[in-house]
Amino acid sequence: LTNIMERKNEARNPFFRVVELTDDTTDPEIWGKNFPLQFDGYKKTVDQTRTRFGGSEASHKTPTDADPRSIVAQSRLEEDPRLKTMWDGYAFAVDFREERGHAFMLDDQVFTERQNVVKQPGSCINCHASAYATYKKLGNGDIALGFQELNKLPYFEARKEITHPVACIDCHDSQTMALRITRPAFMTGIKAYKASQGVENYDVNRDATRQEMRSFVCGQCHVEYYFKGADKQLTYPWEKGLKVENILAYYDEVKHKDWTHKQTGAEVLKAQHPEFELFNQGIHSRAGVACADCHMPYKREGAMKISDHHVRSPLLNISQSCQTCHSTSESELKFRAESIQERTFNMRNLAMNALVQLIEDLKVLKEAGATDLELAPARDFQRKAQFYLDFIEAENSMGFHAPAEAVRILGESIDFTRQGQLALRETKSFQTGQLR
Amino acid sequence: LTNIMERKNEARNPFFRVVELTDDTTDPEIWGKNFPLQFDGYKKTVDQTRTRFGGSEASHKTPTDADPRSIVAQSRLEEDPRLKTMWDGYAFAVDFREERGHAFMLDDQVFTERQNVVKQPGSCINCHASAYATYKKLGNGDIALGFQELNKLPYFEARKEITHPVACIDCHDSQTMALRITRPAFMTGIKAYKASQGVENYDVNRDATRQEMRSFVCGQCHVEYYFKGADKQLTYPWEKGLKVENILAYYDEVKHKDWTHKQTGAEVLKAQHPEFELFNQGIHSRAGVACADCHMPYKREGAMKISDHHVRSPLLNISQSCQTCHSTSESELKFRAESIQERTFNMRNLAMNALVQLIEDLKVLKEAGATDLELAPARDFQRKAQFYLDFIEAENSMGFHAPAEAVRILGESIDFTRQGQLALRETKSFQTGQLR
Amino acid sequence: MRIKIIKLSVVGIAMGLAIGSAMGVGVYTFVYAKGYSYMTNDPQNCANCHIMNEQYDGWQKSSHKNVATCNDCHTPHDLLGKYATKASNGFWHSYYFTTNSFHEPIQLTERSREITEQSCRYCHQGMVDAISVSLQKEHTEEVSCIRCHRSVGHLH
Ligand code: HEC
Ligand code: HEC
Ligand code: HEC
Ligand code: HEC
Ligand code: HEC
Ligand code: HEC
Ligand code: HEC
Ligand code: HEC
Ligand code: HEC
Ligand code: HEC
Ligand code: HEC
Ligand code: HEC
Ligand code: HEC
Ligand code: HEC
Ligand SMILES: [Ca+2]
Ligand SMILES: [Ca+2]
Repeated sequence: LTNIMERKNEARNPFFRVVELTDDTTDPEIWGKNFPLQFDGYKKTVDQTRTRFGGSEASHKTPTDADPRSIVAQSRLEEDPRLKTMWDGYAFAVDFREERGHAFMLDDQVFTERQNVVKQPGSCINCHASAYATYKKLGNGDIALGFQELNKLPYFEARKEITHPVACIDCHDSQTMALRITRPAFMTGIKAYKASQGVENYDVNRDATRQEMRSFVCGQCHVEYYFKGADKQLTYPWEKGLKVENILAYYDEVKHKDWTHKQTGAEVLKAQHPEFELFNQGIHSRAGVACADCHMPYKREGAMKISDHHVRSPLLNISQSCQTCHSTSESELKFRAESIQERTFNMRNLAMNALVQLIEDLKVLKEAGATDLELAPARDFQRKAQFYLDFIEAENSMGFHAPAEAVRILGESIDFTRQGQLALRETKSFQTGQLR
Repeated sequence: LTNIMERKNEARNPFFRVVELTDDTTDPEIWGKNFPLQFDGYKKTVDQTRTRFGGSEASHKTPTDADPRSIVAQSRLEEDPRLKTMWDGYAFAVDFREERGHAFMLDDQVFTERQNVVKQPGSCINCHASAYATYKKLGNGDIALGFQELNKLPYFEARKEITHPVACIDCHDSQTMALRITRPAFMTGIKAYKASQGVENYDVNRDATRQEMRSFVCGQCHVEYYFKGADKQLTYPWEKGLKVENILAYYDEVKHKDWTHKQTGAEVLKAQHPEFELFNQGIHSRAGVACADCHMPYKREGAMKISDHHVRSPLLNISQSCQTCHSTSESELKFRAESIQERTFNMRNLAMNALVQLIEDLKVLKEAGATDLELAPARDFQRKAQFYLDFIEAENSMGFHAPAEAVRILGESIDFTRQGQLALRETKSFQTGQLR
Repeated sequence: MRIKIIKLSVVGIAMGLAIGSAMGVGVYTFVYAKGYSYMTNDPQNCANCHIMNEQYDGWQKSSHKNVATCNDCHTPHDLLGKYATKASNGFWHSYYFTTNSFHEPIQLTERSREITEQSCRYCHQGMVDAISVSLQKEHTEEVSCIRCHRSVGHLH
């Protein structure tokens, strides 16, 4: 199968310079003049189609001045109100929707109600817009510097600095069209990760193979993150590794919390879209398969094969996305993917029910006047359990990217939750009948 | 085209009969005269080599009259004493060893100390010997009848009726060498299972494809089982399906227990080698891969290729067992298999630690005089948790046969255990401080 | 070559009757887009269709490069069957190629799968006699070679 990939990667295609592209050409429309086929695909990311667990559903809303969008993706909070309990006290409990195509990334970020709950920093922009030119501008040519400056700005200040959602220039070198990493947060993050694996001063744009780049460009955004310090520097917590336990250990060490849980007072964490991290624990990544192989499969356009820039759920395009490597029927491949997701979904529900119970127990005892000292162990278990559960809940493949690892993480989440409940039952307050 | 094929087959006479084999020829040595290559492989199952989680280790012992074996496989009870706690009160807590090659199946059964603990029935013989001829003899030609008779005998009576470990005739038709199911327990079991899937009166020897037979012959023994009723009829609990929850539901319905746990008084179950059941939940079986593909891969013998009858761990023979289908290095395949096993092993340990805690809690409260009524819920959770855990512990691939399913089962086992502990903390006896 | 053409046109006409309008397109490409390459044994000719490039490249890296050509594995080994198949493949692939109406990635049709399975045996009979069939069993089923040896002809 590696052979396939090698061969596929050889697929070269002529490229007629209709216009000159420079390192400052941000507008995809201009790039589109040289690469109309890729541009057509790119524009298709406005499509909204739902799959069993992915894609997205177009739900209509009446536009307001505050939020002019007439179509949004379905609300995950309405689909599963338990999420509100898990995130109580955090912006996500107010508005959290299914993600949709790249074309929407900018608007969805600007208009999410999460913006009204807290003042968001410019750091948010890094993954929701074509920020490359902005880095250069704010840093006078030094993107690392520009990145720092962008992070420091308040969100709506930063918003003024940018115009497009992720665009050609964020993934491509304008002269060679080669893939290129443009996100300083990823450069730093992957370097720290490699160091933890014994690879010193790793320079991703210098050292990564082409096949790796086909995943790394996505890993610039589809990852867990937090904002470090007062300057809100966007940081990927990979110093100790990419596994959920490594990341939690990192957060514990730097004493990071995303918020304090409203009902329990626990200092908790929110995991966000760790696609890259989970994917790295799966068989596909071990086998050298890249994000682009499934989400941007090669498709034939007349005489040439190009990468389908309509980035979307592979289950909407199984023949191109899967059958190049798996010689079995589309229905069978769909069945395999969905039974993996089904299994993950069931475990996720077990874990979430358990967590809701722990939160309830903590709440009751807290209101009954249990001391922080008494509640401390259970609160720490909540922090752990919640992060593990959210790591899979927030990951967007419903376990497909690494089936056994996903279920493993959910299993451990349940263990943490239950131990939290047990810890509470050792407390004086419980003995004195507070939970009944 | 099919006709062409058939004609070819008739024309073909792939083996020269040195001796005439009949449906009563049990001695493999005689079959070996016609098929020396397969026989050579068959004899090699005396080899003992250890892999990270499988194979087996030859440990020496001084032969006694009671047990003349000078070499046995390592004791699993010594490797992991928690097993004694889990099985307390059952024969397995006395002697349980790593399984080894087919050549040992008869002796290992005869001389296991489990024989000294309880009087075992003849039913045991079904999977540890060449029983086909014996069925015919005891049933005057009717193997279903002979099977029933064999089950009824006391073990050592039955032992007198047989001479060889599993032999050629147990898997092959003596005239055509076609695979054939000889075990009535499997015929009945698979029929009940197919019925649960909507396939009525399934006759395995009539309806199974050749590829299915390459797994079914193994599924005659590598399965979970129990002895039904006073006549100790060997039965496979597949009426509701092959998944762990289906099997537990069946046992609950027929109110079966294997024993009463010595420390807790719970009516518990012992799972035994459900390789066939777990394998059926995995990707390999979905993809039509059979047991024989990995455990009896084709090997080249001069100008011929034959099935390697040295049935063993595929990780001792990766090139032939895996590489024809997976074009990657041996070390990489070994790594993939072992990381799946590693993950399963860690979850197994979490689950077992939890279970040992539940057993301890139950024990303490029981001794403190808690009533059966109080303990009932926790005891049922122990039954569930223990069966789920044992389903993976007793399965011999350490999760490889179905990686995500194995971890899913262990995760649910943990949930049951912890709920059991929580249930105990709702009891009066606990309130009155018995666990401290 | 002469004989071939005759055989071909016979098949061609038969198909024409069966397929009617499709014929026009088919024949067109068959002639002009070198569909007749099917009539030769040189793999290079298969690659006349860029669509076959992937297999062609794969074949050159495969264990069979020096021992088997495309047609050794994709056409029956009896003469009539061989050219009938070539004609039919040539005709249909030409048709599909031009109309671009085929499933991608390209997959073997059931018929070609059978042909390919047989071709393995044509060369490897000796090697696989022992395993090929569980002998005279009723409703004999062959082992599928390509289930395990999918990539012998061109790496997949
Ligand atoms: C082997 C194929 C494969 C690879 C490689 C892969 N994915 Fe996926 N991905 C899937 C499948 C299948 C889904 C589930 C889609 C669904 O449920 O509709 C999915 C889902 C997703 C989703 C949610 C899509 C949706 O429709 O909601 C995102 C985002 C995603 N993947 C990103 C990535 C990233 C980033 C990488 C690389 C780090 C990656 N994927 C690698 C197959 C793959
Ligand atoms: C600059 C940041 C960024 C980069 C780079 C990026 N993504 Fe995304 N991606 C997003 C955001 C943000 C969304 C959600 C948009 C929304 O919901 O409005 C998203 C959504 C998606 C979805 C969900 C589509 C759906 O229908 O649900 C998929 C699949 C996806 N990305 C895959 C990829 C792949 C594969 C790559 C690399 C080839 C990639 N992304 C690169 C930020 C990025
Ligand atoms: C490290 C990259 C990254 C950063 C930083 C980031 N996002 Fe996202 N965002 C994503 C990706 C990838 C998706 C799509 C996957 C998903 O929704 O889980 C997404 C999806 C979204 C969505 C659509 C789905 C939803 O949650 O309703 C909104 C809204 C959003 N982000 C807002 C924000 C805001 C506000 C911030 C700053 C606090 C922010 N993002 C910072 C990468 C990022
Ligand atoms: C989210 C990342 C991303 C964005 C945005 C993106 N591309 Fe690509 N593009 C890729 C990947 C991944 C490949 C495959 C590169 C490889 O295989 O080395 C690719 C390949 C290409 C190629 C090489 C030929 C091919 O199709 O494989 C061209 C040309 C191209 N993109 C043009 C564009 C244009 C024009 C835009 C903007 C309209 C664009 N890309 C936006 C990720 C992206
Ligand atoms: C570029 C090649 C490639 C692509 C594209 C690809 N796969 Fe795979 N897939 C593999 C390889 C390699 C393995 C590992 C097993 C093996 O070596 O065959 C694998 C394993 C799997 C497995 C079993 C392992 C697991 O993670 O559960 C499933 C299920 C699977 N693929 C489904 C899919 C689906 C569905 C798609 C499309 C969304 C897809 N694959 C796309 C190459 C690929
Ligand atoms: C895709 C390959 C594959 C298939 C198919 C397969 N197994 Fe296995 N099996 C393995 C691997 C790998 C191990 C782990 C061996 C080890 O740990 O050394 C294993 C372990 C075992 C063991 C323990 C072996 C030991 O050395 O202790 C038994 C018994 C077993 N399998 C029986 C079966 C049966 C019965 C079936 C069919 C129902 C089956 N296997 C199907 C690959 C396979
Ligand atoms: C008649 C019952 C029976 C049949 C049929 C049977 N086995 Fe076994 N198998 C056993 C028993 C019993 C043992 C354990 C022997 C011992 O430990 O003394 C065993 C052990 C094994 C082992 C472990 C070897 C080791 O080194 O640990 C493997 C692997 C195995 N069998 C695979 C298979 C496969 C594959 C098939 C079908 C092709 C098969 N068995 C058919 C009863 C059977
Ligand atoms: C349904 C088939 C089946 C039946 C019935 C059966 N066994 Fe086994 N036995 C196996 C298989 C398969 C193995 C190898 C796999 C394993 O050890 O888990 C095995 C392994 C063993 C071993 C070696 C490993 C160990 O447990 O120490 C002993 C001893 C043994 N059996 C004794 C017995 C006794 C005593 C009985 C009757 C109470 C019995 N068996 C009934 C299938 C069976
Ligand atoms: C545990 C089950 C089992 C036992 C015992 C067994 N075989 Fe087999 N045998 C198989 C399987 C599975 C095949 C593959 C059959 C197929 O593919 O249809 C096979 C195939 C064969 C074949 C066909 C050629 C080949 O190698 O694939 C011969 C001949 C054969 N066995 C002879 C023997 C002889 C002689 C003995 C005793 C010394 C024996 N077998 C014992 C399971 C067994
Ligand atoms: C007869 C073919 C065949 C044999 C033999 C085989 N595999 Fe596979 N394997 C597959 C197929 C098919 C898949 C499913 C994914 C795909 O379609 O590529 C798969 C998937 C896998 C996966 C990912 C899915 C999972 O269950 O984790 C691993 C790991 C794997 N194989 C390892 C092995 C190892 C190790 C061996 C040898 C002990 C082996 N395989 C033997 C065909 C085979
Ligand atoms: C006229 C252009 C063209 C030429 C020349 C050509 N092919 Fe094809 N071939 C195609 C197209 C188009 C398809 C896809 C049609 C389909 O899927 O049935 C195809 C499909 C196939 C298939 C898979 C579908 C099937 O019929 O099983 C095989 C095998 C094949 N070709 C073999 C060959 C061989 C061998 C040669 C050279 C002797 C060859 N092709 C030359 C265009 C061509
Ligand atoms: C025209 C004759 C011919 C045909 C047709 C043919 N082979 Fe071969 N094959 C050979 C020869 C000659 C060799 C030895 C090549 C060598 O040793 O380099 C070989 C080698 C092999 C090998 C060993 C090398 C490897 O790739 O592992 C396998 C396996 C094999 N063939 C399987 C097949 C299968 C399966 C088919 C059908 C899909 C097939 N062959 C079709 C002639 C043929
Ligand atoms: C279940 C998997 C499987 C199937 C089915 C299978 N083979 Fe093989 N084949 C193998 C393995 C494994 C080897 C390697 C044997 C060795 O190296 O000793 C092999 C070896 C061979 C070789 C010899 C390669 C060499 O070393 O020169 C040939 C030729 C071959 N197979 C052809 C076939 C043909 C023809 C068929 C169909 C009739 C077939 N195979 C079916 C797994 C399979
Ligand atoms: C040694 C045998 C062998 C040779 C030589 C061979 N093929 Fe194949 N071919 C196969 C097998 C086997 C498959 C089926 C692969 C599968 O089902 O996954 C196949 C499949 C195909 C397909 C269907 C698409 C695909 O890739 O699966 C095409 C097209 C094809 N071959 C064309 C060719 C061409 C063109 C050549 C010569 C350059 C060629 N083949 C040489 C054995 C061969
Ligand atoms: Ca989505
Ligand atoms: Ca063993």
